[in-house]
Amino acid sequence: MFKSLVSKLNPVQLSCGFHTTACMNEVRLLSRLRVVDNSEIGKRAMAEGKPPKVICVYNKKHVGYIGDRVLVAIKGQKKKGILVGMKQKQSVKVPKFDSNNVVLIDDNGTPLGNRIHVPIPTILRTILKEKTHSKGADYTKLLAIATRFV
Amino acid sequence: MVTGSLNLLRNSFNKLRIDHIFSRSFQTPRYRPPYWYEPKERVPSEEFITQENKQFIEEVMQDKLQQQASLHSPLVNIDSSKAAEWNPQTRRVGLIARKIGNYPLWTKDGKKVLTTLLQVVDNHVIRYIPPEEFSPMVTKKYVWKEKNKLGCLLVGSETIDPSTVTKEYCGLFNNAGMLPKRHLFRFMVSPESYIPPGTPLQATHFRVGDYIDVRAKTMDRGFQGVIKRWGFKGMPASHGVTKTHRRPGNIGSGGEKARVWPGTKMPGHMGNRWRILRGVKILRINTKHNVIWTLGVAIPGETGAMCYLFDTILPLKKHTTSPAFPTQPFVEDLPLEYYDESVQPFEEQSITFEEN
Amino acid sequence: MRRQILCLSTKITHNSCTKALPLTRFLSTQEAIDRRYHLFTLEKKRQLDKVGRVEKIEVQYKGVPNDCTLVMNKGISTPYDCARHLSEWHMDTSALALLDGTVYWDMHRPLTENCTLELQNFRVPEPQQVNRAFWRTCSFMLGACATVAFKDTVPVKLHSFPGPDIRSGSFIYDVQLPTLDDWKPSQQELITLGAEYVKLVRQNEPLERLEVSEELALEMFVENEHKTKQIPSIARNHGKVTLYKVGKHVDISKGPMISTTKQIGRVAVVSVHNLNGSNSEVEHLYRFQGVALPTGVIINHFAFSILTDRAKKLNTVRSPVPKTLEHEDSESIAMKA
Amino acid sequence: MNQADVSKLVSKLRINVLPKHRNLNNPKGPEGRIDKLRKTVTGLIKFERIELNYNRADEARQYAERLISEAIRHGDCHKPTMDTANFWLLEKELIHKLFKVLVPRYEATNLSYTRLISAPQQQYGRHTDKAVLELRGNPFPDLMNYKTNNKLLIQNVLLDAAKQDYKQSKINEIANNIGKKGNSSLDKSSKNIEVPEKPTES
Amino acid sequence: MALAIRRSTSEVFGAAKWFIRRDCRALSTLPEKAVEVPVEKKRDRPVVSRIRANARNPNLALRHVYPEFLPDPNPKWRNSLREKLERTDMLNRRKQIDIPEFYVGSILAVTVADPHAQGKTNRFVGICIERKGAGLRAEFTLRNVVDHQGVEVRYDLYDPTVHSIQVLRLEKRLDDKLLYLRDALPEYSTFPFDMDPEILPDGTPVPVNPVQVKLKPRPWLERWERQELQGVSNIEEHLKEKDRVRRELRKEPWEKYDLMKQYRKTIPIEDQNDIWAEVNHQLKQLQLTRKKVSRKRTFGVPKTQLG
Repeated sequence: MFKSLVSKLNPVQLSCGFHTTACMNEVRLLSRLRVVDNSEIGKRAMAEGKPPKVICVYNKKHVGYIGDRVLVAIKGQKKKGILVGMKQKQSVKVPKFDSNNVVLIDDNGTPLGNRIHVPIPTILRTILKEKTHSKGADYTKLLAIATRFV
Repeated sequence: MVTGSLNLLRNSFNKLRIDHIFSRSFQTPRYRPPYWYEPKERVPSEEFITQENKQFIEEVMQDKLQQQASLHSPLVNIDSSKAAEWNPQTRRVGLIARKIGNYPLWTKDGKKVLTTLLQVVDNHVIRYIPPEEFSPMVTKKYVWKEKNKLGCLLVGSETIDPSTVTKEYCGLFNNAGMLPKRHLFRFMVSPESYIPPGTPLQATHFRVGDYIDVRAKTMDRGFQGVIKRWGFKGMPASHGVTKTHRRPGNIGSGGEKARVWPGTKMPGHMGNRWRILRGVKILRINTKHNVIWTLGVAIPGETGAMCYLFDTILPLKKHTTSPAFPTQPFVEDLPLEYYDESVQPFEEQSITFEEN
Repeated sequence: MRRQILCLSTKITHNSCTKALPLTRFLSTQEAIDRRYHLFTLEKKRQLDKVGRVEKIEVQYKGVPNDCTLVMNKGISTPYDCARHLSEWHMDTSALALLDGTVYWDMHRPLTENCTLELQNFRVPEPQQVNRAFWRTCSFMLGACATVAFKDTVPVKLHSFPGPDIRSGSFIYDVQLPTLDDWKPSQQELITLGAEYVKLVRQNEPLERLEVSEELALEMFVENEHKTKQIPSIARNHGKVTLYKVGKHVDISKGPMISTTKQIGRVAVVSVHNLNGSNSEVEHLYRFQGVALPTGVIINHFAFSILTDRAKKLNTVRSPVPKTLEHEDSESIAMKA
Repeated sequence: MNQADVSKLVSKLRINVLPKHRNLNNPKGPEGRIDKLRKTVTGLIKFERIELNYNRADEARQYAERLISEAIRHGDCHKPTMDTANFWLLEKELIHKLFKVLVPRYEATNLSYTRLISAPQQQYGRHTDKAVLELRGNPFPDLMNYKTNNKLLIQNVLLDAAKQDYKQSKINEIANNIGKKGNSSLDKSSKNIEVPEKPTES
Repeated sequence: MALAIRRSTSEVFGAAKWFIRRDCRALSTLPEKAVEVPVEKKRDRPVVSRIRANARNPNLALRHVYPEFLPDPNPKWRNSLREKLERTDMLNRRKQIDIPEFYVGSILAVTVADPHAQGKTNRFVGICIERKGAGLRAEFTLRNVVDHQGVEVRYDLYDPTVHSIQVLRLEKRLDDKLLYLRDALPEYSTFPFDMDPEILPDGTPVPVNPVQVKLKPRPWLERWERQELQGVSNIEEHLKEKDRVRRELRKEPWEKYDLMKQYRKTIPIEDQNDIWAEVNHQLKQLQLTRKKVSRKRTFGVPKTQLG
């Protein structure tokens, strides 16, 4: 057993094998998120250890970025949410968080909860304002329930 | 006796009448180097010269260099009223520059932009060939006839040790009274933007905010497969795929098309080709070191590669007002740096944003 | 033939004011060269025939690849023949022979007695004598070049050349061009002269040496009044005059000279100066100047241009005042320098 | 762009260093490469002149140069340097030679410590580029036969004469210039004298 | 032997070489050179090795404080003029704001102009976990835990939107990079935003904080056990036998002796001396002016507090 392990881990084989770069931590299909507002469904899902799973990212690239709308499967339901903090590498002056954070919203852009208990990036303010159109959903309500910006 | 026979012959020739003249069609050679071209490389050989004599040769060379440096630009003497006016159709001379690296600048709204630094090293006009005399090599069957023919302006950059190149090559520079240069390039210019040989060209030939075209050789990447060369996707790593993970796959169909179509993307040599990047914006100019900062990092070639700068031909980015014409004469007290208005100079205070 | 006679007759009519000169003075340059060459070959043949029965001498060769002893013919074999026994490299590169460690001997001069032999090329540790022989040969060749280069209508009279002084920067030949008054060669003419020189060099002729009696020498140079004036003073010591021949050109020189013309490499005829200002006795005297390097020596064109620039200046080694002892004197002076 | 490593200080090598190392094909990977080079460096320090493949010679040369420069910089009382020397020199008596023979030999020199000369190639058949790697100041006869300092060669005689002539002409020119300047200043002064006269005329 | 090292001229040097070689004859496998050079009188002036003299330059200590002034060592990207222009730009920026001396492990407060924020400025406090990049690309990363959420922000050192960089606590840690704080317990990277700056008295060396953090149980972001970290205490607790075996297999003990690898990563002393000679004077000037200004401020501050 041990011998076979050693022979498998021979550095010669490894050196020409697979790459070992750090993972990208991207938000894409089926990645798990952390709900950071105090909506009932979100709180229960996190408490049960069944965090929501992304089933659609509403942009062309299918890779989520700060302020992107996602569809998540949470406790057997489909809910929409907005990404408010990312784990992947960010550009200069944009904060990078230790987890991928999401705030659940309904179709009109109104958050399901009434408080966000983690800091959210200031750049979100501009992004959400840009995404809000007069006739569509109003996402800026989310900013109103934020407690802290970094 | 002899003269008599000669006379006979002459008379008989006189009676001949010439009706038709045939001439054999003459084909110009396919490859003909430009006539200012001279072989440059010299085979170095052991010369058995003592150290003192080498120093002496070096000293003579330095003296010549000094002599060259003390040459005044002939452009100063030109009367500005006599010189032709610039109009959007005229073509000015360009510059030979060396790419010396990239570094970031910040714009006034706090954005970081990467720039490429181009150093204009020791550029001098070597020779002018007016349009009537200029007959370039014919490489294509059908030659585009230009309405207003252009003259050819030969520009050299970077003085080198004359003993490293051939005598013929050095002879090209004798007219301008220069030591030989490492790089020679021909710029097609309209006749009114003629510059007398011996004129130094500075980075201030262009202005900040102008757009330029940059011609350079791309990085040499050697023989590459289709994934790197053409961005093919390759084939899956698993699922029964054997020995064909990075291969191009099918390259054509059968029937009448059962051959490789011209232009099919295949593996081959990648890079080391001349490419032109058009419409590059100039953000900053240093007049002391003759350095130009251009927006973006897409200028072909690695650090230290040579590139040629022209006024852009993109219709929307062309000059609208007259640039320095025919070139910027040498002036003593220019400001050290020119910045585009979008760029934040490092000497200024930190950026603050106003509440709307 | 008819044309030559015509030419001669026109010359006679042209020079009719100087009646006193005999007819032989009016040989054309080419005819004079042919005549001299003919006399030289006759004399050489006569001297070779005089050797008679072949005697053997032992020549001890020193140098690369190894020392050896060669048995040669007395009075017939030359150092060049010894080199032919060794290798092609020896034939091509050796310019002078050093006999017994003291006597510098021409490569094409027959050996007369037992001796040791060292072959000298241009890279030997002490190349002074080889360099001097080279410089002397260059001057000699410049004379040959000057006689060939002009048209038939321009008579050329060689005057003399001083001993080799390398430090002066150029080799010289003084030539009288009686019909040209204040001639200044253009750049193109200088290049043509240089091309003629190179043509001569390319012929790869050996430089042959011959010692002749004073009378014969006078007979050979009968049409050249400068040489006829100089010959008695040269012959005063030994009664003999040393002549050198390359191709068809024969001239007086003390020697020694290098082996063949091929050993002259890069060469440039740089300038021609008019010496009339300094000398009143010889009219229309021109000083031809050039600079050259041996075949094996390659220096870059920039360094060579420094040398040519310097050689353009008038070389004032010795103004050609017809002193009697010129050859010996000037050489000794040059040696001291 | 990466930051330079500041934890260590190294002195500059006097040879050309390629931007990237050569892998020197080896089944044992980087460890095998270093092992190979250790043998070569040991051989170089021991025999002072060795002949081998060019690529390997060039790599080994860099390591040898670094080893000697470290030894010169730190001397033999520096523990890490001693460790390095111990690692690179497989025969332990050579460590003594490195610090006691080579360090004094190269301490005041301005040149590189080694020389790499490409060896003549095999005429027929497949060949790899060979090279001779040697320490400078070795006791063997010189490989390159430079005779550049013979002043008596004809080109040197000519150039030397030209040099003297050039210097003489320069001195003359300067002397002339001084004379001219004196004259011109005189002229100027005379002009200055003339200038005030004009208003009086007007 | 020691005497021989102290000679200067080349002839004496040759003699010394012979002298030494004679002594080491047993060690050397070389044929002895036959020439005997008479040993001249010793001179008092010692041989000053150029290499050693260069290494003694006091300016070299600046490389720890201002590592971004050294260019990238990759020779493909180096160009003396570009580096020079870059340095002048950096100095110009340093004249505008005070970029203090700080290290990985120091706690910083950075105020930037932020067009997205409410008051158009944004302040962040955190521990510096990484410093990288050369020249104007130099950047550093701050990490903090806010509301039980780990946050990291990357800043460009020479960004003109940066209004101030304040060092709250100047110290070093045991490692060059503190990326393992991402996997450590949150209390090790929690710092209050209203922290008071701790001022070190002048002339004291920068203290090294010997704290060893505790890692959370696996999974981790990286294989910390292979990196020979000093600042982690409980790494062995979380390892299985197979990890230890892999760690042993992946060890590269020869790396330490790969002299050329080190050389390719660093800027040689001779090059550094040129750079520091160029920059040093201006940096000193800047420091002096800053000191004057700060002294004025310290006199001014108590009044406002009293008021």
